[in-house]
Amino acid sequence: MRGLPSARFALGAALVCVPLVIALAGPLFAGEPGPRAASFTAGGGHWLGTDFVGRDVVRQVLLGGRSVVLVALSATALAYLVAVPLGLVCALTRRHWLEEVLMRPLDVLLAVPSLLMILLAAAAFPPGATGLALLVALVNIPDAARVVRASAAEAASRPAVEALRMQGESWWRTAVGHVGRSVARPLCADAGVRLTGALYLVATAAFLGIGVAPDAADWAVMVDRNRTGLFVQPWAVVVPALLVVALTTGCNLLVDAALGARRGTSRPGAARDVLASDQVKERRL
Amino acid sequence: MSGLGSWVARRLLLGCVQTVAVVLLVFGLTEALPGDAAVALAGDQPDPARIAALREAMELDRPAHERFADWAAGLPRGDLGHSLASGRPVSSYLSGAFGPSLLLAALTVVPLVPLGVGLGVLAARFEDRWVDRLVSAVTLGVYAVPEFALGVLLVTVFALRLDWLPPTAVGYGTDLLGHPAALVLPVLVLLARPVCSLSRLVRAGMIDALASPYVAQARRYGIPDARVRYAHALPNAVAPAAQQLARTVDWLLCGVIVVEALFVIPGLGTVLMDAVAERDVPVVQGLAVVFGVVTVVLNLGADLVAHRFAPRTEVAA
Amino acid sequence: GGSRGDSGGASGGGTPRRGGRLRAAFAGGGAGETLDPHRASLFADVARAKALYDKLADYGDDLSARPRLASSWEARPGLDRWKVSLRRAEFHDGRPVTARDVLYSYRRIADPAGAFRAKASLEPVDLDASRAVDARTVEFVLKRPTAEFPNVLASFGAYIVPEGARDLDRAPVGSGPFRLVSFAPGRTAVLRRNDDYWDGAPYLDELEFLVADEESARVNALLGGQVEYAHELNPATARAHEGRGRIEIVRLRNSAMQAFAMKTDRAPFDDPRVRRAFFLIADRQELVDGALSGAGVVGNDLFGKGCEFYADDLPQRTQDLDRARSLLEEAGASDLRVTLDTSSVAAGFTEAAGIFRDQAAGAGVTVEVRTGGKDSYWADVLDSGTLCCYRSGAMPIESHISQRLLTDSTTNATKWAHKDFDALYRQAQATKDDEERAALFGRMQRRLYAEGGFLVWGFADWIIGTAPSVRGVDRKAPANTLDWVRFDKVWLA
Amino acid sequence: MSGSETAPGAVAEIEGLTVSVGGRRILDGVSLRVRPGRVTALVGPSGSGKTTTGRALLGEFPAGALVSGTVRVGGERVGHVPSGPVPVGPAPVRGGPARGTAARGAPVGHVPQDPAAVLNPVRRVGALLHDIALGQVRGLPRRARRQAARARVLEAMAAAQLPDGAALVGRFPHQLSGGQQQRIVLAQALLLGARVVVADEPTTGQDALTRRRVVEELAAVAARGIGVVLLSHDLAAVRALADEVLVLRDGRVVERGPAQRVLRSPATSGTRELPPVKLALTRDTAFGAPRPDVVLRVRDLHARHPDGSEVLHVPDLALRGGECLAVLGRSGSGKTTLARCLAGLHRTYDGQVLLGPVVLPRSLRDRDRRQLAAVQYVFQDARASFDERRPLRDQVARTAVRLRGVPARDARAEASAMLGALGLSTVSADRCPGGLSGGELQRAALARALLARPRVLVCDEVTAGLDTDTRRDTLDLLDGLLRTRGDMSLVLVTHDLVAARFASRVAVLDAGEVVEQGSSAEVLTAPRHPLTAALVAASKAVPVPDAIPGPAGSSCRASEAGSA
Ligand SMILES: Nc1ncnc2c1ncn2[C@@H]1O[C@H](COP(=O)(O)OP(=O)(O)OP(=O)(O)O)[C@@H](O)[C@H]1O
Ligand SMILES: Nc1ncnc2c1ncn2[C@@H]1O[C@H](COP(=O)(O)OP(=O)(O)OP(=O)(O)O)[C@@H](O)[C@H]1O
Ligand SMILES: [Mg+2]
Ligand SMILES: [Mg+2]
Repeated sequence: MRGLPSARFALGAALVCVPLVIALAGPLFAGEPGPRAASFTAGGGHWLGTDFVGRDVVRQVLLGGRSVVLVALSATALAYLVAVPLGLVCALTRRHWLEEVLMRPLDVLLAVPSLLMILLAAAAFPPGATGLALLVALVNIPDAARVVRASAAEAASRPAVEALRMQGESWWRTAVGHVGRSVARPLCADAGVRLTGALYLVATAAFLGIGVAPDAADWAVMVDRNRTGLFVQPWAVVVPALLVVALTTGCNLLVDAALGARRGTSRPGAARDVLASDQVKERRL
Repeated sequence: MSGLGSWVARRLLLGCVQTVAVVLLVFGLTEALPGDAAVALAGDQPDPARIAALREAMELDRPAHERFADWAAGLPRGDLGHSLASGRPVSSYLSGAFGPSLLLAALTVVPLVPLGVGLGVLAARFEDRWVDRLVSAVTLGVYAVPEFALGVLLVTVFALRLDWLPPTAVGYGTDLLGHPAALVLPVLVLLARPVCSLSRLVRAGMIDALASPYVAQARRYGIPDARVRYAHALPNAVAPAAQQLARTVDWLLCGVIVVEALFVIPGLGTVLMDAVAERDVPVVQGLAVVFGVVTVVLNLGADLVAHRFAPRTEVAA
Repeated sequence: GGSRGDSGGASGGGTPRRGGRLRAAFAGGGAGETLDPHRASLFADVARAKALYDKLADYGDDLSARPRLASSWEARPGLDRWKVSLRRAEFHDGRPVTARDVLYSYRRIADPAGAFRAKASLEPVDLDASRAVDARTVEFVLKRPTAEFPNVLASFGAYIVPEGARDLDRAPVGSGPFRLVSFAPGRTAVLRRNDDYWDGAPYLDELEFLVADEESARVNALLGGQVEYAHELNPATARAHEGRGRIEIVRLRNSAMQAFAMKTDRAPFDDPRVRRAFFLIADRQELVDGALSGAGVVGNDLFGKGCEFYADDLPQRTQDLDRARSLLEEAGASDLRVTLDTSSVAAGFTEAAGIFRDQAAGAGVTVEVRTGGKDSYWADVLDSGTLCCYRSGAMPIESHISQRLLTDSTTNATKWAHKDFDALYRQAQATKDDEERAALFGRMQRRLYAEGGFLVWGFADWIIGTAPSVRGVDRKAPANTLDWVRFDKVWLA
Repeated sequence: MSGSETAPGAVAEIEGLTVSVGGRRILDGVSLRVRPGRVTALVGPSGSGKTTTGRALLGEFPAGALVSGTVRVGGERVGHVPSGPVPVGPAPVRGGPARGTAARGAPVGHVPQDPAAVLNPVRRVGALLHDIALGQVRGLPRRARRQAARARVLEAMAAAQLPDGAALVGRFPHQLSGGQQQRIVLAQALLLGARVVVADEPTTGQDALTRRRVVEELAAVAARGIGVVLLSHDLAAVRALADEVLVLRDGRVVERGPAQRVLRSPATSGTRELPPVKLALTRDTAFGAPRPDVVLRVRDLHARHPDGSEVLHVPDLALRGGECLAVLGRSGSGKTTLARCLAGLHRTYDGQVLLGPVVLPRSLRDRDRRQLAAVQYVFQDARASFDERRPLRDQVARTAVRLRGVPARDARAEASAMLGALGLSTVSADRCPGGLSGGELQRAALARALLARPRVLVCDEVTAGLDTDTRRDTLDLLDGLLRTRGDMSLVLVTHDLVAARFASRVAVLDAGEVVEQGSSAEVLTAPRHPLTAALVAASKAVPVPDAIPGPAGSSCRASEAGSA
């Protein structure tokens, strides 16, 4: 790796690794479900106690990563898959009507409380992980599209974009390859926090009966459902919450590190960094 | 500026259309939900005869479009209709809940902007050094903590252990201003996540701006550091942050359900929850009008800001 | 009189002391809350109604009717005419409570336009034929013999309001222990002691009902000294604070039946062997420990543990998967798949569904849990689906049967329709002798135990938290009975 | 400020500065001394390291550069130097809280080659000026400060040849012409009152009249005791201003000494080609070979800006096949606007632009590939027109891929060839734009447009940042293309009257109006409009304050005159 801001990178990697490994490998080690104990008890062979329905928290934690990683990540990715082109179209178009046609309906969606949306989905969707990912994505699209548009508007009107157009460059390359890349940093920052939001939306939805089961082994659902026992058996909330925190924090730190590294290497001539020679060497390792 | 003026006018006009769309959509959604006010009121005694009687009493047996038309006809007179559940005017629901929501939103936004911007600027200024790492890690960590957990934590520590602040605002009703101490914890909980997202957006924008030649020029020319950061670099990070801020205010005004429930603050979120649970369509519609207007106005504001901070867009070919 | 229920289980001892203001936090119904006692449906509504109004009778701890505004009742031999005498009592505006008020109240409830909840309970009464014999005597004419008529007088929501009262939501005038001072729907109601209360003036000067929907908010408010009484706490919360001295935990036993309701009129549950197999699948202790967090007792597939006429001589059912499996095989349903409807409408529902799903897997039954919206859950599961989570508050066994288990019952969630069973019920209602009646109820319950549609796996505690200074809170009365949320007997030490 | 380390009398000093990036030495042992009140000029071919040297005085170096040597400003070390202590100066030492503090002691004024880059796109141009001025009026009572600051700003703008400053301070950078942007940045430097001003090509992009005034102003700056470092290809300006001249070639100082000596008698091979402008010698005919057919026609064009102001009115203008049309005019007169209208980059206009018989869509987004390829535009601000994250050659090659359907591989080869013909090595072309000099980028921008094989090539100041040799080569190349590719015509937006002389026709713009149009010979030798006359006069008579006697000065003028 070329001179990534190593400390941040290492921290991010470490933070991501723990939850990711548990999420991916956990189910292999979970084993068969043991008999249920009373809910929210500690001890009795349960390292981390039992959860709200008397299951072993360790086992639930081992099982609960996959859906988090899959649903939340895919929902966030999906939201951006739609929001980025949409936001970029609006930032790049000179046709006001097109922008209005695309953005105003999204504003309408924004004004509808997400609770109502989720309730409706609960009634209309057959519960399923895909449906849930779609729903979480849908709730996030209007918001994400606005952020994309706002950050891209300036970049989209620079002479470099005019030059690309003059070259007959395809819309996709201009928008995503150039404008998108120039605003990658705010977008990544936004996506990072949105991932966290998506996680907990999944949990809320689960409670209302959409997507994963309300007693599913899922970290976000665990955090939500075990909260009543917070004072009796905190581990059932604290451990999955810490894993979620580690996952999202780690993701964000990694993205930050990657962006920092990109800036260091990809704009070599920006001629604004004063570097001691030894620093230079370190950077070029 | 005539271009801008007509743009705003057009957006406001569109805003009216949008609000109508929001109301229609919300009406449709609420109607589409299984059950109606009669079923909801019947609760665990779903005696079919009684439900039928309730339906008749609430005029729910009339077609949806007729009820909607009736409700809409009252709008020009400022009449938002009457609640199905209690028969009280919807406007009394809204006016009662809007105060607390507005107060909370205002109290949250006032420190939110300086805090979010300040932290973002601070992190960007010390990019990749321990300050930044600390700010980044803390903001991300806090953001990943669900609201209820943060609320419970704060209440446990500051209200129940240390006894510095009241744990809830129960019993204070709408007179929250009379009990400022009760607002501290809810505002802190409300602040936590928006501060994080705002500061991350500001940080991201600032890092690019601080590395730009125009900031280097301002520095070189001896402009005080703070002024360089806030007056010259920050504006470049404003556009996405303004969007985020608008969304936050929207969220604050249109339903901070968890915090309202946790601290017993009778705001719009609670009213919405109850009204949806009761399928109290007129109340939900009244709320939709409020939410529609709030969203339209906030989005317009955010777009104006974004427009101002991307002045070059006006000349795009 | 039935006002002595508090003597036994008052929380803390000492002589009652007058004065003070008690703040009680309840989960509420938002801005749609009402003061109209006939519209009351939430616990908060009922608690307020109870403080402002009286019924003619109310339920004792064993769910038998105790006289309240009625000082006594007496049936004609045919059990279809009942004479009820009223005690001397006054409304808050000084008018005496009369037979005319009683008839006005009941007619108001029965008015179809009002669609009041208690209308169904008053169904046996022929209100047109009933009359006021004198100022303090009412003669009720019934449509058929009803031995348990006092239960009707005690039924949920059958409050007595002054004749002609219309604007009950804004200006409530009752005969209850407290008078209204102010009311803000969804937030607060302030009440003051009614010094002229017939059952002895309350000890408290003032009573304030506060609304806090979130359980943790009620607990926090209680812990933080913002309220003195918090209604409806979680078992986990109770465990966290029980015996710590900061707050008192009051567990009201047998308050809520927890069950799975099988629709007996459709496959696969139209086969009694399948129902019996399901009875044997349930590990009730695991359900109580898991879904109720241990705050409750196991059930025996019968409603009304602790109630009058409850058949507690029947053996406690336990899990027997082998037997269940063979029963299913017999019924030709070895690879059975059923959908279990649940919802977050009541505490423990989704949990119980998950636990039962796992238990059923042990018997080779695949249970698919379907989580539905909570606002229309009860109406949804009344007619559709085959298996659902069910719960019921305390009520006399007779009411349970009449509301849920007769061919013409309005909320027959198990679709239990058997002419002979209906006949047994009618026979019981026509039997004046208590013992004979008990025997008849026993027969009905044995039938239900053997092949009924309710898999009653537990009875949940109702948990209340109070400040240590609060005394006089009854510890035995199940929710919905007379001594539950009875603030006129509570005092502050 | 000890000053002890600085050589006596020097306000800034570079000693043995070597900068290498990626193994290539872009500066090699450069030493330089800036004395108060003196003008030190750096000249040399494009890419020779002038800008790099200038930036070193600001403490800035290319990212990833290995640097050795010393840079001192006002006695303080600047930057990194191996043994050096704290990096000081305005250099953005990452995250350093102390950054900029030392800069306040010894700020260095900087007028960069690409002024747009240092103008904040989201702030009005007056903002920074005002902030600088505020720092200088701290002594005044609070109320008077604004007033005083404003007065200073306007004064500085006037000094930087922006007399209508009041109207311009409220504009955003993109609302200014290239020359106006440059003068705004110059005004910043003037306002700053720095002890050292690094002026990187301050006269490019300015018309002859303005250029003369700018030169006068820089002379006045020096007269105030400020050390000026002038990096320029504009030998006339150098001659007029410089006290000492350093000639750079491939990062090495090949010649240094008093201006008169260096410019007159080249001592080394480095300056061999320097003084004489050889254009005159190589060319005796006009550019291209005009044919009678009209390729491009502008009809009744009224161009507005979004704020509603009309900035351009062209009743009729025709471009014939194979011809070169030069567009002249003062800075801010609307030349770029005209060029952008042709290119489809400025669409708020009434009237028509016809390509042959076809009306071109206003916006280039509505033009099809053939139309796009047919009219190509070379941006005035070349640096801003490139994506800073992609290697230059890739960007250039895309034109051929997109507009001519050439396979990617061939396109890259073609791009290399074209860049090579313009004097850009493959090595530099494989860098990102940040790694190239201003002149190099300008040529790359030209190459990018040429790869489209356009029928009309609109060049906006393509030669402005080039040294004489490169400029000549570039013009030669264009001329060659005009001749060999019979279907190409050229619109040359320029302040360079020498170049304009080789155009077949000339159009002169003044305040958005075409005031004169005709064959170049006519217009430039016998101008009818007073503005044209003034421009011609000004370009001929570059002011020579303390006249540099001898053949050096005359040779330049003679050659220019001779070409007419
Ligand atoms: N977006 C804009 N809004 C308002 N005025 C503008 C805008 N862009 C340019 N102008 C003004 O239009 C005039 C013409 O600008 P243009 O860029 O065409 O000048 P130019 O002749 O190319 O000058 P230069 O030689 O300095 O590049 C200038 O006075 C400029 O200030
Ligand atoms: N970051 C970098 N990496 C590699 N080479 C670079 C970098 N920055 C500049 N160069 C090279 O260094 C040389 C000197 O560049 P500089 O900008 O100093 O030239 P210049 O004399 O100002 O040229 P011009 O007259 O064209 O502006 C150029 O050939 C350029 O390609
Ligand atoms: Mg240069
Ligand atoms: Mg121009």
